[in-house]
Formats: sequence, C-alpha cells, structure tokens
Amino acid sequence: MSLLDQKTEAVVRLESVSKSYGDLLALDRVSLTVRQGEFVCLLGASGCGKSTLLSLVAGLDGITGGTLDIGGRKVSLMFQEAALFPWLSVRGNVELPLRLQGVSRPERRKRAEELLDIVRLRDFGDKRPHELSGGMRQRVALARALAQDADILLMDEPFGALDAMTRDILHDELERIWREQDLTVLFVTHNVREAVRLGDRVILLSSRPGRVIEDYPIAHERPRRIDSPEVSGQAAEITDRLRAEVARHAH
Amino acid sequence: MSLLDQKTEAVVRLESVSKSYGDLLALDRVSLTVRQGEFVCLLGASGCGKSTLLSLVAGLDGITGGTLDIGGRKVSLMFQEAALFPWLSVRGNVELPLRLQGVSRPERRKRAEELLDIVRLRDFGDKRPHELSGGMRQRVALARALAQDADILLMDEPFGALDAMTRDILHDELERIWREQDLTVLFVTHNVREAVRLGDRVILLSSRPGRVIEDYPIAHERPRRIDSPEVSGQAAEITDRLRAEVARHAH
Amino acid sequence: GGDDEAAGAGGEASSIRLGYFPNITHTPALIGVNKGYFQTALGTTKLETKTFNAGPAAIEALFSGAIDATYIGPNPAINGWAQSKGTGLKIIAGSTSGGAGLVVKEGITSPADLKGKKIATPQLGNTQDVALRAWLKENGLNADQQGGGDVSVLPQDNATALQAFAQGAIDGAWVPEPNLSRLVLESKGKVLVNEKDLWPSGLFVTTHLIVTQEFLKKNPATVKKLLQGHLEALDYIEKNNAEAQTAANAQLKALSGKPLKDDVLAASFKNLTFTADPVASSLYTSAKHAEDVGLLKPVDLKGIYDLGPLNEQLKAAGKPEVSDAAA
Amino acid sequence: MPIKYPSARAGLDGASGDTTAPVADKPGVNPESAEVAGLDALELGPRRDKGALGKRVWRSAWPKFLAIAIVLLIWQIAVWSEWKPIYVLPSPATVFTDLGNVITTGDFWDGVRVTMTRAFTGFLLAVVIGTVIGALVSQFAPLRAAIGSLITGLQTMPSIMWFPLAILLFQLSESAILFVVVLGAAPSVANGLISGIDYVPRTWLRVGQVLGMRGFAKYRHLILPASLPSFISGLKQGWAFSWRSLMAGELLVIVPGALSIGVRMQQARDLSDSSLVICYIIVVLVIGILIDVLFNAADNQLRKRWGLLS
Amino acid sequence: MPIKYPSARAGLDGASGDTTAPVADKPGVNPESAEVAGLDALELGPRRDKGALGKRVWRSAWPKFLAIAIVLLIWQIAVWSEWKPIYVLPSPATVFTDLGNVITTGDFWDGVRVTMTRAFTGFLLAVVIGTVIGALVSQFAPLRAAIGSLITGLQTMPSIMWFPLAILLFQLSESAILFVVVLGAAPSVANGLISGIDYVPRTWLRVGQVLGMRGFAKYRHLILPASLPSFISGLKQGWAFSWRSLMAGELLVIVPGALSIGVRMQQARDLSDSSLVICYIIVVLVIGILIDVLFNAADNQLRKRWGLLS
Ligand SMILES: Nc1ncnc2c1ncn2[C@@H]1O[C@H](COP(=O)(O)OP(=O)(O)OP(=O)(O)O)[C@@H](O)[C@H]1O
Ligand SMILES: Nc1ncnc2c1ncn2[C@@H]1O[C@H](COP(=O)(O)OP(=O)(O)OP(=O)(O)O)[C@@H](O)[C@H]1O
Ligand SMILES: [Mg+2]
Ligand SMILES: [Mg+2]
Repeated sequence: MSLLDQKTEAVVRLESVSKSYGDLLALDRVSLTVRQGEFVCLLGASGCGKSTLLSLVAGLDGITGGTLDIGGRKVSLMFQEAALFPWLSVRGNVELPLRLQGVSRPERRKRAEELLDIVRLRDFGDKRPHELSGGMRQRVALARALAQDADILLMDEPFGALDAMTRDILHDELERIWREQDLTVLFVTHNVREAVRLGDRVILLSSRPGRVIEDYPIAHERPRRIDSPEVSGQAAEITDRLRAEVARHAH
Repeated sequence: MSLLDQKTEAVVRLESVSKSYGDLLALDRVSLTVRQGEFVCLLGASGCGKSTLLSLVAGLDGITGGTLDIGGRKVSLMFQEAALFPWLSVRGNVELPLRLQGVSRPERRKRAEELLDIVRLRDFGDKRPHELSGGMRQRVALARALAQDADILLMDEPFGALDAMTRDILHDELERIWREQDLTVLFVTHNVREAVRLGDRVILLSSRPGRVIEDYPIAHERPRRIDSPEVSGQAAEITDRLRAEVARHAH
Repeated sequence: GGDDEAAGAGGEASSIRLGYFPNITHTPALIGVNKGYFQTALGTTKLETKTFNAGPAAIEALFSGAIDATYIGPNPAINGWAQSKGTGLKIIAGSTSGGAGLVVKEGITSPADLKGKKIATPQLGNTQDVALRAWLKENGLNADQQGGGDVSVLPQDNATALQAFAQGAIDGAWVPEPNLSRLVLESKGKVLVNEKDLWPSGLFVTTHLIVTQEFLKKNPATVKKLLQGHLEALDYIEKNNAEAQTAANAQLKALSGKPLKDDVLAASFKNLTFTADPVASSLYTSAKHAEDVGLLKPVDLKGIYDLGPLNEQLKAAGKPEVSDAAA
Repeated sequence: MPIKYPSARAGLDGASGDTTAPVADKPGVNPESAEVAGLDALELGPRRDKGALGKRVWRSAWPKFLAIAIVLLIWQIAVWSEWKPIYVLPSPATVFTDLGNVITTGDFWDGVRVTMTRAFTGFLLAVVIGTVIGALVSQFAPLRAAIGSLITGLQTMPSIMWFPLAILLFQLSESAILFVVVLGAAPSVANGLISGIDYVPRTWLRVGQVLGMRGFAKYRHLILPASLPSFISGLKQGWAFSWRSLMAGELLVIVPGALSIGVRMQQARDLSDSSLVICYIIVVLVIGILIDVLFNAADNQLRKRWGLLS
Repeated sequence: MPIKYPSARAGLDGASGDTTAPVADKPGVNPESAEVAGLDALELGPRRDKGALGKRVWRSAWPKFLAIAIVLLIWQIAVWSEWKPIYVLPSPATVFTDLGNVITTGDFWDGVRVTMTRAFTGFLLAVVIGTVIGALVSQFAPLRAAIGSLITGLQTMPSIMWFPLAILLFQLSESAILFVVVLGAAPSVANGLISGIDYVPRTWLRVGQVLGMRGFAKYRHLILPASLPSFISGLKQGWAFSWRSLMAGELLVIVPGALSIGVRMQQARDLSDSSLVICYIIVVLVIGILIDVLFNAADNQLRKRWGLLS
C-alpha cells in the first residue's frame, strides 16, 4: 500500500490497529488511510471484523493496539441493523439528529421530508418503525445517518436488504450527496459490484482476524453503472481474490 | 399460472389471499401453489409484502381475505432479522427447537454440533448472540430454522448479510438438505442470481400491494453454479422484468 | 381452645386462650403469668397466652375466636359491646384503676394556658381522649374532633406522642401509665391534671378482664378458675408490692426484651391501683361523657358486666363483693 | 390512475372483517400513492368507533362485574352460613348501606380531597427526587457503589420508623407527612428507573453515542424513553408505596379540618366496627384501581407506540 | 499451521492491557481455528483475577465507606451543635455502643432468625402466588379485565387493614403473619411479571410461535427468560413490600421466645429510646442492603448474559 502521496488531507488514519474481544482477535494490525472526500469500500468474509473496524473509527469501542486518528471530525455511522427508536415515528427518528444539532422545528421538518424523499419513503413519515418492512427500516436508518451532517460517513451494509432497483436508485442518491457535501465515506458491503460501482478504492480484509490484504483503486469514470462491463470486469477480479482468501480458511 | 397439473401434492395453496394492515393493503389477491419438494423463490421490491406473505403461510398473522391452506404441515420460518434469544448461548439457540421436540440431551447436542458445522460456526457454540457479527447471527438463525425439522421451510433473505463465498457454501448445503429431507422451500431474496441458482420456480411480486406478476420456471440442470452463464442469463432476464416493475412505481 | 369440642363436663374447657398487653397497666396479668397463678388455678385446663399491642387487635381476636378472654381497657370493651349489640363479650372483673393524666410543658399552669396549644391523646374517643375533652369542656375550652377549636386535640400513638413531646412538637398529652411517668421523668413534663382527682373515690377503670359470652356460658367453671388466678395475682401485688414490681418488670422484659426503668416503674406503680373492682360507675360516666361530646353513639351498657363468678370467688375468700351499679 | 376504490374499500373491509379479498379494479393498476397518502389522514381520526366502542367497553366491563359478583356471592354465602357472628363478618348489604352513608357525607369527600392532595403532592415529589437519584446512581459508578443498595434498604424500612426523623425535621406539619411519603415512594421510582436504564439495549446506546448525545440530551432523547416501560412500572410500585406510607403518615398529625382517609381507617379499626373497616377497604381499593387505570392507559399508549399492542 | 502464538499472546495482551498490537508471526497465516478452539476453554476459567479482584473489591468498597463517613460526620456535627437534646438525637458513639450491645446477644440473633425465616417463607410464597397470578392475568384477557387493576389496588392497601381478615382466617398464628406478608408482596411480583410480559418484543413472540411453543413450554422457554429483567425488578419491590408488611404483621402475634425484629422495633419506639430506634433502623437497612446485594448479583449475571454489561 503506497497511498502516502499527500495530495489531499488524510481524514481517517489507522496504523497497526488491533482489536481483541477477550481472547478473540478481531482485527490484527490494520493500517489504512482514507483521505478527504474519498469513497472507500470494505469487503471481507462474514465475521472478519468489518463492523468492528467501523465501530473503532466511530469511537464506539476502544482499540487494543496501534493508533487511530480521525482528527476530531464528526462521524456518522449507519449500523448493520437499522436500530431505529421504537418510541419515535419514522419522521421522529430522522429528525432526531437534527434536533440534537439544535435545528429549528420547521427547518427540521423540511430536512426530514427531503431525506425521506431521497430514500423513497415520503409517505411513511408518520408510521412507526414496527410498521415498516426490513428494507424500509434500513432506508430510514440511512436517512437518519444522512441527517447527521457529519464529515465522515460510515456505512455498514446499508443496502443489504434492498432489491436491485431500489439499490440502484440509492446508489445514485448516495453518490450525489457524497459529491455535493464532499463527504468521506467508509462503506462496508458484501456486494462486490456495489463496491466497484461506488468506491474510489476497494479494500479487501482477510478472514478473522481481519487484516488488509488488498487495496484496489477503482479508476473508471463516474457516473458508473452497476451492470456496465467495466464494473462487472473488475468485480469479477476482486471476487476471485476474495474467494481465494475465504477458501484458504474454509478448511 | 397454469400449475394445476397435480403430478405432486400441493403443500402450500394460496387463493386470492389479501392482507391489509389497517388501511394499508400489503398483499392483494395473491394466488400461489407450492408442491411437495418444490423450491420456490420470491422476488420483489422492498416493502412489497414478501415477509408478510411468509408470515401468513407460517400462521403468524391472519389473512384479510381469500383462502390459505398448508394442510396442517409443520412450518419453520427463518426471520429477516436473526431474532436470536439473548439469554441462550449460540448452541442453546440452535438446540431450542430440538428441546421443544423432546429430543434427548446428547442427541440434541450432536444435532446442534452438526448444524453449527453446516453454517461454519463450529467453534462459536458457547458464545452469546451479542458476541457475533451480523452474518454469523444470520447463520445461527439458519441453523435454528434447520433444527426444526419442518416440512415447509420459509426463509426470509437468509443470506443477505453474507459474503459471496460463504453464501456459495451455504447454497450448496441448503440444496443438499433440501434434497435429502425432501423439504418444500419458500425463499425470499433480493439477489436474482441466488433465486435462479436455487429455485425450481421464481415468483415475481409487484410493488405494494404485492401481487404475483410473473412465475418463471427454472429448468437448468442441478447442480448449478451461481456464476454459470445459464444462471446469469436467466437472472438478467428476470432482473429486467423486475426493474420494469419497480420503475413503474418510482414515479 | 374454647371450641365446642373443648367443652368438657362441668363447664370446664380443655384449654383457655388469654390475651393481655405487655404493659404496666396489665400488671395482674403479667404477675399471674409470671408467677404461674393462672395455670395453678386452672389445673388441667391448659393456658395459652397471647399478647397484643392495642385494643382493637385484641377485640378482633376475641370476636374471631382466636382468644377466649383478655385484659383490656374500657374503651375497646365498650366498642366491642356496642358493635356486637351486647352479644360478644362480658366484663367479668376489674384489674387496674387510675394512672392517667395530663402532662404539659413547663410554663403551662392552668387550663387557660392551654388555649391554642396541641395536646395529644392516645386515640380519638378512648378513655383518655374523652376525659380530656370532658375536662376541657368543664373548663370552658372547646375542641373538635378534627383537631380544631381552642385546644387542638391530636390522637397519636404513645410512641409518637412521647417523641413529639420530647421535641416540643406538642405541648402536652393526656396519657396512661407508664407514659405519664415517663413524660414527667424523661421529658421534664409537669402533671397538670391527675385524672384520679376528677373521680369521686379516686378510682376509675383503666384495665379490666373480659371473656366472650360463648365461653362464659359453656365453661363457667374455667372462668371461675381464671378469676381465682386473677385474684391471687392481685393479692400478691397487694402484699408484696416491691416484689410485684420486679416480677412484672421481669415479665415485661421476657415479652418485649427491655424492662421499664426503675424510676418509671416505681412512679407508675404509685399512680396505679390494682383491684378486682371494675369501678363500673366510672365506665358508665365515661361512656356518658363520650356520648355528650359526640364520640360514641348512644349505647346501652346494661348487662355488660357479669360479676357473678367474681363475687362468688370474693365471697369464698371472705372479701367484699363488687357491684356493677351505676353509682 | 383510478385512486378512489382501494382506499375506500380498505376501510370497509376492516370494519366488516369478512374474508373476501379487497380487489383493485384493474389488475396491474397501482393504487399505492393515493392509498398511502390517504391513510395517514385516516389514522389520525378515530375509526370504526360506533359499534366497536360499545363492544370494547363491554369486553372490559363484564369480567369486572363477574369478578365483583363472585366475590359478593362468596361473601354472602359465608354470612349466610353463619360461619362468624354478624358483627365480625357483616353482610354485604350492611356494608354497602354503611358505605352509602359514608360517601354521601360532604365530610368524607373533604377527607378524600385532603388525602388525595397529599398523595399526589408526595408522589410527585417522590417522582422528581426518585428520578434524579435514579439517573445519577445509574450514571455514576461510584455513586451506585455507594448508595445503590441503600435504595432497596430504604424501601424496606417501615414508614413508622421514619416518624421520629420526620418530627425531628419538620415537627408536626404537612411536611412531616410528605417526608414519610417521599421516603416511601422515591426508592421505588429510582429502582424502576435504574432497572430500566440498565436494560437499555446496547445498540440504542451506541446509536445515541454516534448521534452525539451527551448529558441531559442523552437522558431526554434516549435513556428516558428507552427505559419508560420499566419506569412506569416503577411509578406504579412507587404509587403503592406512597399510598401505604401516607396511610401510616396521616396518623402522625391531624391537621385541623377534614379527617383524612388514613385517620378514618384507623378510627374504623379503633371502633372495632367491621362494617366500617370493610367500607374503607373498599374505598382504598377503588382509589387504587382508579389510579391503576390511569397507569394502564399510559402503559397501553406506550405499548401501542412501540408496536407491542395491536 | 503454527497455532501456538496467537492464543498464548492474546491472553497476555489482555492481562497487560498495553497498546501495542498483538501480531501474528507471519502475516497471512491464519490462527483462527486454533485460537477459537482455545479461547472457549479459557473463558470458562476465571481470568486475571489476582490483582483485578482486589481492585474490583476496592472500587466497590470505597464509595460505600465514603458515604458512611459522610453520614456519620453530618450526624456527629448535628449532635455537637446541640441542635436537639441528646435523648432525642443521640450521638453515633452511643448508638454504635447500643448496637454493639444488641447484636452481641444471642437473643437478637434468634430474633433475626425468626424474622428472616418468616420473611423468606412469606416472600417465597408471594413469589409463587404472584408468578402464577401474573402469568394467568397476562395470558387471559378477561382475567386481566377482571382483576388486573385490582392488583395495584391490593398493593396500596396498608397491611394493618388486613389484620382483621388475617385473624379471621388464620387466628393468631404464624399463618396470619404470612398471610399479611403474602398479600403485601404478591401483587408486586405479579405486576413485575405482567409488565415484563407486556414488553416482550413481538419478534421473540413470533419466533416462539414458529418454534411451536405452547402453554407451559412457552412460559418456560420464552416468556419467563424474556421478562426476567422486569421480573427481578418486581421481585425486588416485592421483597421491600413483604418486609414492610412483615414488620407490621409481626405485631399481630408475639410468639413467646425469641423476639422478632418487628416487635423489637415497635418496642424501641414504645420506649422512646432514640438510640435503640436508630439501632434497629440500621439493622433493617443492613438486612435490606444485603438482600439487595443478592438481587444485584442475579441482575448482573443476567445483564452479562444478555450482553448488557461488559
Ligand atoms: N461485542 C463482541 N464481543 C465479543 N466478540 C465480538 C463482539 N463483536 C464482534 N465480535 C467478534 O469479532 C469478530 C468480527 O466481528 P464483526 O461484527 O466486526 O464482523 P463483520 O466483519 O462485520 O462480519 P459480518 O459481515 O458478518 O457483519 C467476530 O468473530 C465476532 O464474533
Ligand atoms: N406490523 C405491520 N403493521 C403495519 N404495516 C406493516 C406491518 N408489517 C408490514 N407492514 C407493511 O406492509 C408492507 C409489506 O411489508 P413486508 O415486510 O411484507 O415487505 P417485504 O416485501 O418483506 O419488504 P423488504 O424486502 O423490505 O423486507 C410494507 O409497506 C409495510 O409497511
Ligand atoms: Mg458486520
Ligand atoms: Mg421483508
């Protein structure tokens, strides 16, 4: 990994970061630098430590070793499970980060409507989380994460429960927002095409304990299409590498 | 749909089944027949009523209209969220259905080990659910569903949180178990290739309210590979149809 | 117990359940139990004793058939008589007289000084409460049942009253022994009224012995033996006053873990008279007073006493008989 | 798009509850947007409330009546059997006559007013104090180590043991009564809150952390709503404690004016008037039941919001 | 595969807690299987318990001592300031001398034994009865409509109001005391369970239904474990109620022999012996705190299992 060319500022810097839960080593000396405005996708086997990595960057858990630096930037994390608050309506959930930022009520309302529009849930603002389908909940969580207006957006399989079409729409929306707000995104997914469709770089983690084993720069022109031959081609290449890695552990 | 040729017994029969939550119509006159030993995949946009359909078949919710008949067969449902019991260890969660069936302790233990082996979590039997990653939890839920030894297996995006490789392995395992135990499977997914890889038939639901709009028989020889040209080809065809359907509603 | 199956020949029960309070005003009971007078007198009839903290519980127990007889104050007895419409109980002997009065703070020397003050009594409508109200009325002061009027009368249990007095939260209390003496000795209270002085002979009922009518009817012989034990205890107190104090205190200690302090014990004993005479006249007068101040619905107390068995015993012992007459 | 049929019919189907499916007029036509837009407005107003309301009232009423009838029957049979003398176990008729006499006096209602005022004041105080203590204790580990267990210790203390302290601090005043009530109820409230906070799912706490919740905002927006079920259950217990403490505490001091329920109960006992005792038992039960109904309303509201009640 | 390094070092790292990362010897080598197999066994035994245990005890002890010291100090200052006469507010020294005298008598411990026996018997009975009632009430809608609210009503009833009924049913016996205790505590237990059951997440109920849980199995495997947090909190409140009821109930009948704590407390009050009153307040607090420690141990165990406590 030779990404030390400092053309833009490093926003997230991990150096030999390790994390163990009791005796279980989840991440092993992970080094990773994400620069301002970069869209980095993380790929890896189930249980390899992707969610753990995001929670470390978000400051939710303490690292066991190494150094981690995000320069005190505001971080927003979209969890793997939707984790909506059942006592709030859908709109209430989306408005909550705005409320905490002290945004005025009408402004809040407006922003929430916009965000719900983006995730295609305009008509569900007054519903409660339990009245939504799995994919709808995930979209509300996405809207909530976007409402946070953070510098760094961490996303843990945000589109895992969505059909291809809705996913496509949200890919476009996410790309637009990322562009417009100059966000730095760390994006976990199991869908390799999705990673290639969205990312500037795709990072491959090894199986537990997670270690960075590949770092693919994705150079195709944007806008990209998920079913374009370039995306498919590079996705196939990465998939092969991933399979090889997972297979090594499948005894 | 002309699947009324009774070469094998109909195990699940829905006739004009509707379901509304309050004023929201989730399913609209769905008719569907699943025969003994069939593997049926359900595809549809987010929020179109796939989970609702499964919960109706499992008898968890009452239908609003139409008739539904499963002939009193034993049903096992793997939920969209893992929904493990936090007070039990991973093994305890898998053993629970066996316990309820009155299986003896050593037998139970053995079966649970086998199932955990199948989902590649042999070493995690003593962990608690909160110590697992999202994908691992999903696999435990799969093991629990398999432990139930039911005639009809309903699965709601069972592999949504898994990487491609783990998914492939579990596809093979699921196919094997389905064969060996002559199960009838109703399988919800957002991954069209997965549907084509596994299913005897792929059913397409329209956007909310859910209605059956297509019923593709999948005739390729098994064993199939998810990246084989036949699977890719048919998947592409179905994806196009699905996109057309979803696009109709995306205003 | 006093159940049907227990009623043997000759009106003797196989056992009798006797209630009393671990209280110095119940000294005859304390002595009778401590010295074994009851059991000796009862012979083969088994004695079971129960102790209570307050009259209502004793009456509840008596009416529910949990005890057959009990030492008790005049007030609960009247209430029990009234509630059971004269069918529940009979007073068969007196036990204790005197030993109550009004203790006040330093600086209060006359009834007039009580204006606007707070005076505690053990319980609304009980003997002391009625005595206080009657006395206040005589002295031209009024007090209503809700704690208002010239003098604020506050029903409080003894423990609370003692604490409240010690801390100056109340200005006085009309209480029975041993609290009277304790207010004087421990909290430096002054006796403004000794209730003794208000009664003609200096006697008024503080404790007496009651039995259920059912038990009395079925087991007259047992009742007689109980009375015999009672009289022996009274005798002993009369003849050995100092030893009686010790014995009573020993029984108190056995029941409640802590005996009375010697000075309180001695002072209380001085104020109390132990006698088999139920001082019927004071009961009637007190009830009349209670009716007058509206604390008791008119009640016919005729027949509340059955002193026949007692008088038989007294006669046998060559002592003067007692009377249940009003005056 | 034809938009009128589905939403209109969906309402009808709900009411009739029949088994024919609601159909869109032309298959393939999408009534979604109109329906969704329409139903939000619909759900705000009460729906199908005519027949259903009567039915719901009846469904919650008949078991109560049946229960009361059974109790009365057993009671009456016990009386008829002459198991105990009538002055020990009065007949229902006697008691209800007495009850009628009691509750038709203005005096009684004055007493109820006095007692309820004290109960609510004391309870509110206890809720405030208990909430603050509960929040602090659950937040600061040393404080929990220091006084966490004391809370249950205090709960177990009989009210009368606080009398000396109450008199010491407040003499004989309303404050002394409130002191006893607060000491009785605040620990329950605190314990309910602590238990609720302890069981807030970790995921939510993590969400809160990511959303940048700190200090008061965290309590306001996360901890309190998340622990509300347990908190409400703590409040319910706290109410019971405060009421019991009040019944004892009211004997501490009689403030000139109306006689409070606590004093009346004591007097009924002092008079050995079983009928009156039962009257006041009924009065206290009825008050307790009415308060419980309030708590249940809050609880049901909450469960509906959380999607636990359909 | 080289399997020994990672697992051995992982243990060391946990102990030293330093910030250097644990490294696998050769990058790319997979220590997974060995490590995982090894750690399960490790986790069964107590780990790093030497220094850590002392530290943990100290961490939970110093706040307690500090709290006690503060209370004693305030108390002593109040005494020194001669705010109240010494017989009203005795000094800590007097009280602790008295306490020493009290607890060194065998009699006292007999009393404690008597009272604790009653408390545990009554509480256990209350738990059984409360659990059954709670389960039934939460299960059957008509039953809930009938007596659901009565449970809180019963809770608010002061113990002394049950005395007449207790005597009526059980005469003057231990059973009468137990009756009062059970009536005091069972409603709390039932309410705790009901509240717990009401808040069992719907998903779990659905899982249970799919797994074919019915009747008792459903309670055994789903409802009870899922509502355990609230149930334990109900038990805690129930204990407080049962203890309070017991303190009142013990005055109902004094069994000759050892004097129960309730009687001793009442007598300390009757004697206006402030020092003794405070002694018994301390005794009751200590018992309450000890019991709370038990409950907390259960609760922490539970939270650890549920992953709510790290
Ligand atoms: N709280 C925890 N306690 C103990 N072990 C944990 C905890 N959280 C995660 N782990 C372990 O750490 C490893 C990595 O978990 P993580 O959730 O980061 O995986 P992941 O890459 O997100 O997997 P997935 O794709 O399945 O979500 C797993 O082996 C898991 O068992
Ligand atoms: N309990 C409920 N109450 C009210 N509405 C509900 C409830 N459950 C589901 N719905 C509604 O029913 C519709 C279908 O939901 P369902 O969960 O079946 O969708 P799905 O096809 O599984 O979607 P996804 O792919 O996102 O999981 C959604 O619009 C949802 O809002
Ligand atoms: Mg994850
Ligand atoms: Mg779904």
